[in-house]
Amino acid sequence: MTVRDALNSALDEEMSADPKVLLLGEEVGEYQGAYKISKGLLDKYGPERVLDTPITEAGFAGIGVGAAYYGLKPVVEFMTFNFSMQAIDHIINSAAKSNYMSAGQISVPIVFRGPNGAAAGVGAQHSQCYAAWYASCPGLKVLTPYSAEDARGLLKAAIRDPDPVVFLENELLYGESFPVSAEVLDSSFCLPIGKAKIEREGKDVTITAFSKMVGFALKAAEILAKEGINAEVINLRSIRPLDRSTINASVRKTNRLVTVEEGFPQHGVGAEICASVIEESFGYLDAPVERIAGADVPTPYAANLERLAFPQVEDIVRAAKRACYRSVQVAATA
Amino acid sequence: MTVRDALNSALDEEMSADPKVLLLGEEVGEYQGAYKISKGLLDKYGPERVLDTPITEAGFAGIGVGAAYYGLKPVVEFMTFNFSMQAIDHIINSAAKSNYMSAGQISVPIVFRGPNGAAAGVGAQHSQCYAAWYASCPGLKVLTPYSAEDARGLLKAAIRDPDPVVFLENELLYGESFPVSAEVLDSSFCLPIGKAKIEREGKDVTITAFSKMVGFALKAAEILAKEGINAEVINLRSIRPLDRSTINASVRKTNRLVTVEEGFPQHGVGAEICASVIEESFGYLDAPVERIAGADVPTPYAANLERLAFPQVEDIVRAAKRACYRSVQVAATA
Amino acid sequence: SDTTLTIETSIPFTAHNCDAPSRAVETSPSELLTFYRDMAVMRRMEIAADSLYKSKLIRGFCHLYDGQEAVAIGMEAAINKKDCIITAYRDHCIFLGRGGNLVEVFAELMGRKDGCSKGKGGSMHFYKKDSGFYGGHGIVGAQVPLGCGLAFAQKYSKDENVTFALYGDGAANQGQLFEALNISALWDLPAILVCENNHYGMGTAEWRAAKSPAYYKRGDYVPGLKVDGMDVLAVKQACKFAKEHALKNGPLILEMDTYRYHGHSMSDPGSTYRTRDEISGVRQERDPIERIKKLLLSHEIATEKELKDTEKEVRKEVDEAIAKAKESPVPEPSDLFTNIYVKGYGVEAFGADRKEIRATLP
Amino acid sequence: SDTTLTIETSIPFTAHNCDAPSRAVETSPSELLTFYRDMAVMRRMEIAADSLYKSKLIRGFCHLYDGQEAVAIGMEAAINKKDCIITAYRDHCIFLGRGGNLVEVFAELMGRKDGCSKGKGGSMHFYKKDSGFYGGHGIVGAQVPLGCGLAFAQKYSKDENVTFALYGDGAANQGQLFEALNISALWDLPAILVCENNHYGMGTAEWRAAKSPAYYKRGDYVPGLKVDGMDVLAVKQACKFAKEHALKNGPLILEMDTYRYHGHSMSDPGSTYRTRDEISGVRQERDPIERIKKLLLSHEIATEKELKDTEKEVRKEVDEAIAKAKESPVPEPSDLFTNIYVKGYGVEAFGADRKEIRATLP
Ligand SMILES: Cc1ncc(C[n+]2csc(CCOP(=O)(O)OP(=O)(O)O)c2C)c(N)n1
Ligand SMILES: Cc1ncc(C[n+]2csc(CCOP(=O)(O)OP(=O)(O)O)c2C)c(N)n1
Ligand SMILES: [Mg+2]
Ligand SMILES: [Mg+2]
Repeated sequence: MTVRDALNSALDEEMSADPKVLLLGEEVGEYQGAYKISKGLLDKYGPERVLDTPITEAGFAGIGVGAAYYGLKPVVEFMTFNFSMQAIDHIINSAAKSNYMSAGQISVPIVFRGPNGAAAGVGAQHSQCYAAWYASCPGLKVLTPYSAEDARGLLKAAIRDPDPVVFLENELLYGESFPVSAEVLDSSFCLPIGKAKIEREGKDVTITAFSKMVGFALKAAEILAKEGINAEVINLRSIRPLDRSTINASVRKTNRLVTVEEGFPQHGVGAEICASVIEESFGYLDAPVERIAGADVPTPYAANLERLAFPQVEDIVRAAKRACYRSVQVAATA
Repeated sequence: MTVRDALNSALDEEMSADPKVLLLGEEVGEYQGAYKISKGLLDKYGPERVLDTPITEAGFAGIGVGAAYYGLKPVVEFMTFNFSMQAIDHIINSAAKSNYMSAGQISVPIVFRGPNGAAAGVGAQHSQCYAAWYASCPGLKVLTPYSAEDARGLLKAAIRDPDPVVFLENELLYGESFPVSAEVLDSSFCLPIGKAKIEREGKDVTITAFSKMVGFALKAAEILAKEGINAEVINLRSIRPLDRSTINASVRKTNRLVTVEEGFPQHGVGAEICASVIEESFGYLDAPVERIAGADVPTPYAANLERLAFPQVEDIVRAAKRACYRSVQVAATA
Repeated sequence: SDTTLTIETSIPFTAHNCDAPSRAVETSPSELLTFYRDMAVMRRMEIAADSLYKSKLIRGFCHLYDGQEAVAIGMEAAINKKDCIITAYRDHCIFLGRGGNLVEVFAELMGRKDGCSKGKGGSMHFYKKDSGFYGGHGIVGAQVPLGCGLAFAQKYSKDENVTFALYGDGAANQGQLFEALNISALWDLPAILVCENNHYGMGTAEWRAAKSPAYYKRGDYVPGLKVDGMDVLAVKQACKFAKEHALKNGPLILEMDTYRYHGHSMSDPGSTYRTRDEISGVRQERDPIERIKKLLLSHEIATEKELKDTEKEVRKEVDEAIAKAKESPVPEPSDLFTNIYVKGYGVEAFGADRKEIRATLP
Repeated sequence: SDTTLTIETSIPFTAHNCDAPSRAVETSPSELLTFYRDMAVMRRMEIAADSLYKSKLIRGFCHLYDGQEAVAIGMEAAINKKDCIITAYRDHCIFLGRGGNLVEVFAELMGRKDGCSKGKGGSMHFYKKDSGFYGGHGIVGAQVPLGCGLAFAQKYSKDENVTFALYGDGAANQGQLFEALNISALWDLPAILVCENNHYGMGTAEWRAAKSPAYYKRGDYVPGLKVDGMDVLAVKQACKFAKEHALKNGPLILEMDTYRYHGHSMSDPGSTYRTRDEISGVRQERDPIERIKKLLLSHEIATEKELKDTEKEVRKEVDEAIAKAKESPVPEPSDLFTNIYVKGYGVEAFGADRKEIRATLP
């Protein structure tokens, strides 16, 4: 099953199960979604529940939040999360904080979803990862699916959740296929929010990753395995709440940690994971935490530079070896 | 000299030195600034250089950035940085990334300034710290003055700098007075961007802080001194670039680190500092890094809860003692 | 006292892209008496808040509504509690109008447990969802898309109700209003945008912030009505008209010409950007309470003495509420961690010193 | 060939809050020949970009301008390079109009060193600051406040020039336009908002995204002019008028009625939301190049043969530029770290693996 089909089926099933669920955003209806995630939904649920909006993110995100105040369960699609900055005040101030400010009167059951982070060749304004920003904000939940199972289980969980959820997809994963079990295909399937998944068990080094980077981490683990390093790969799935206990338990076992993400490094998810492990498992670490992240630069267009701007499998391999004190090449200066 | 006067005089001097410098924002002119930072400037420089804007952050921030493209040096005041979220796309996508995307053609000499973070009793929507968000973004510089010296020297540096600078003030510091030297009062005075200041030397534990928390850290250091712990207090001054070398040098000396900030903890400045130290000085750390930060909750209004929501001097003292393995009380659950 | 009275509004409505409603407003002696009393309570409450602020029992931002009472009261007279209202930070009286009580107001302002937001929201964040009041928002303009979202939900749910989204003359320039209005018009949402034009956004006179301060026309293709917002009967008539219009035809703008007596918030003396004459002129000629008082006297519905007695009662009511609110305890420390989420999944949340204070989210 | 010709625009201008300029446009044989050639280059360039994209030499988003050439060309004919232009992502032809060359275009599209942004910007981020072209912006609507900021700076600097800020019919609903327009009107900025109405924002027809698709009127209190954007002479006339107006009276909206032949971007076939008949109808009846061709022939300024020759030359020019661009090297790895800042203070910046790749920022 492709991630695209996983998302589409999750939306379809939740809309069919709960008449309060609706979808709004640019091109989600007649065009079937800019990335075809909402294919067929307009036909099936009609224009009252699948709404094409003008290109006015602040306006339609605000309307989505207002509808959630009233008790509906809107799924708001951003064509990409880069454009969510036009609506970020509604995500943070109108959605995340209302339940608290109203002492529980105004809950906000809404999902903001869409592709996040780098795609291919789309340049600096269309490549940013917003995981760290949104996940810094209490009141929000932030989910980052990797596989088809994740996409289905987490999107269904997000829609059913009574709180505002930021759901960060990845365009480059939409077309990827993953094997799924019958359980995953069942319409009752749902994944727990706040729980990471150990995608691969290992004992020598822990690698945390989310979204597309889980695939890279798994590839790195395969390469490492050939060299006798047995890496444990954690698919974070949820950035807020962050599954500190799974991460710490793994590090207490492996004593080594590599964090991987595509976002900017400063104040990123890797930094937080590092701090969490230092706080809870300081004595267990046998090597410095290795942080692999997007380069600290705006995203360049040229393919060769773009490749340098984001983590590659070999970066993860190299960092894991360093963590295991295996010989690695000397640092170069660009 | 108060921080307010320091900011006011810095603006005044830079406007007088360079006719390309101008100030725009809500209430900066006739009202003399919501917090009176721009007092007297309209009278002195006239309505062409001190411009009152409507309450339309996206519009006037975008106009400021466009004016900077052309070569002017606008200082854009946000009444508070909470409202900068309405303009954040212009700060990130229009200002921070343009020089890179244009390979150096379009530089953006602009300053975005205003009070940031918690004030007193203003609730969840008016109390957020944006240091970690903005400082995650390559292309921006992010400064966080504490004292009158900082305020003067860093604002002058920010205005003279050819790149976009986010300048995060603190309302509760505006009225605070600091002694200043004659050098600081000289109109040529300027502080280097990217350099932290060691406010107090010490050998037992390093405490990093910025903005209002520097004062708290200094108070904590005094208390600690009485108990025989000699704390080194680092005033970060610049969050991007972050002065990794000063921080690491200090930790290599003290072997212990407490980070302090008022912002939300996850993906915060403390997490980044922790990661930086783990990366560069892992072997030097004798205790887990202690992170003191805003509580992981939207800011409550009630004074007793608000106090719990932000770091207090005793929190810093307690954390420093823990870092030094001095006995502290047992953890409580709220 | 339930005879029908028909009273003409002070001045005609000015309409944009629609036909103005009649100036003849139906009311009754009892309704007028209620208007008088309810506005007097609001006025008194805000004056009391001013004092509490000055004696430091209220902190932070505090925006008072005195002068604008006719908008809150007139609007409520035309609608019911299934209609929704959403407003900005100047929200105390809107809350009261929706059926909130004085103790909840003062307790919230003083950060106490019995506050309408249990002390967690503060002055700018009052809510009363059970009567259709959705806050209380601190970010200028944000409440307008939110209000259109409420209207969307009403239409989606096939409830025959409307939403009133209130905003100021300063907020009227915000881009998100235009975005929300366009969507509301495309989708025929029962959204009524109420511009409370008190002629200043903080210290900025309307004409300095808006090239076109004709706010009722700013919807361009959306109809609008300019209303004397100091005349409770005009407000009532306009809101009745607006509700009918919105249910049939979609969005509409009501510009309420009103005035705030206080400064913008407690930190603004309110006298540097306008003259004292201007303020006292409005008080003398357009005060909404005085207007009703005159009607009550001229129609011999009440005597001077009776109205004085009402005022005394109101004073007492407010004083008693303050006393009660003062007795309300401050929130429990553990409330720091409640209501972050509806569903917290048992996750740990941290205080400033995470090794000292942490909580499990329910 | 430099005699003055006066030619009537295809259709009259439609004006909002201003007097429309005359339909009689002055031009000359040489100007018409230049128009023809320049538009042919643009057309050919975009078709070539389409092919390069399909052969995977161009990546990511790529938005083509064919069909809309008259806007870029007519605008340039009315202004000079001290006037500023800013646009969205559909920017290749605007760059060319400002004096950029084909090699810079193709090299940028292929991510090469000789690209106008040295391969770092890509299709959506072309600039030519030395001729007043400020990009190339990827965020819908953002370029409009930026353009008003350029106009602000022109006025501030007492330069007697104006800024043209181009945006689409989809972008026209963005709130920030209304914010920027209000400020521009308050400050009398020489800003001309040019709505290139090609009738679709991605797959959404104008009327599905805008309650009022009369974009020239959407400035409300700001004057506007509706222009046949397929008629280069009408565009020239309108832009001349607009520049004069803006210098005297502040902002103005020009709605250019135009059409894009290609899909929204290379990933959109462009045929699901509109009929093939519609597209071919526009090509046959309104094509901007054909229109000029007819004028050249009917005024006997050029023969069919000469125009064919021009076309051949243009083809060759484009092909040669592509060949040259292909020879341009890709950027140096070290360029990853250049231009992040003008002044980097010698700070270290990190690659994906910070222990492997780091650079000192100059
Ligand atoms: C986006 C945003 N910018 C600025 C502010 C600060 N601010 C609070 S109220 C206000 C003035 C609003 O005036 P108006 O809309 O006329 O409402 P009034 O206060 O007169 O009721 C300002 C500038 C804010 N809260 N939100
Ligand atoms: C804020 C924002 N939202 C969404 C997008 C995605 N997007 C890019 S172009 C486009 C359509 C714009 O249409 P229009 O303004 O009519 O310009 P045209 O493409 O027709 O030239 C959309 C939705 C974006 N780039 N920015
Ligand atoms: Mg006002
Ligand atoms: Mg278009």
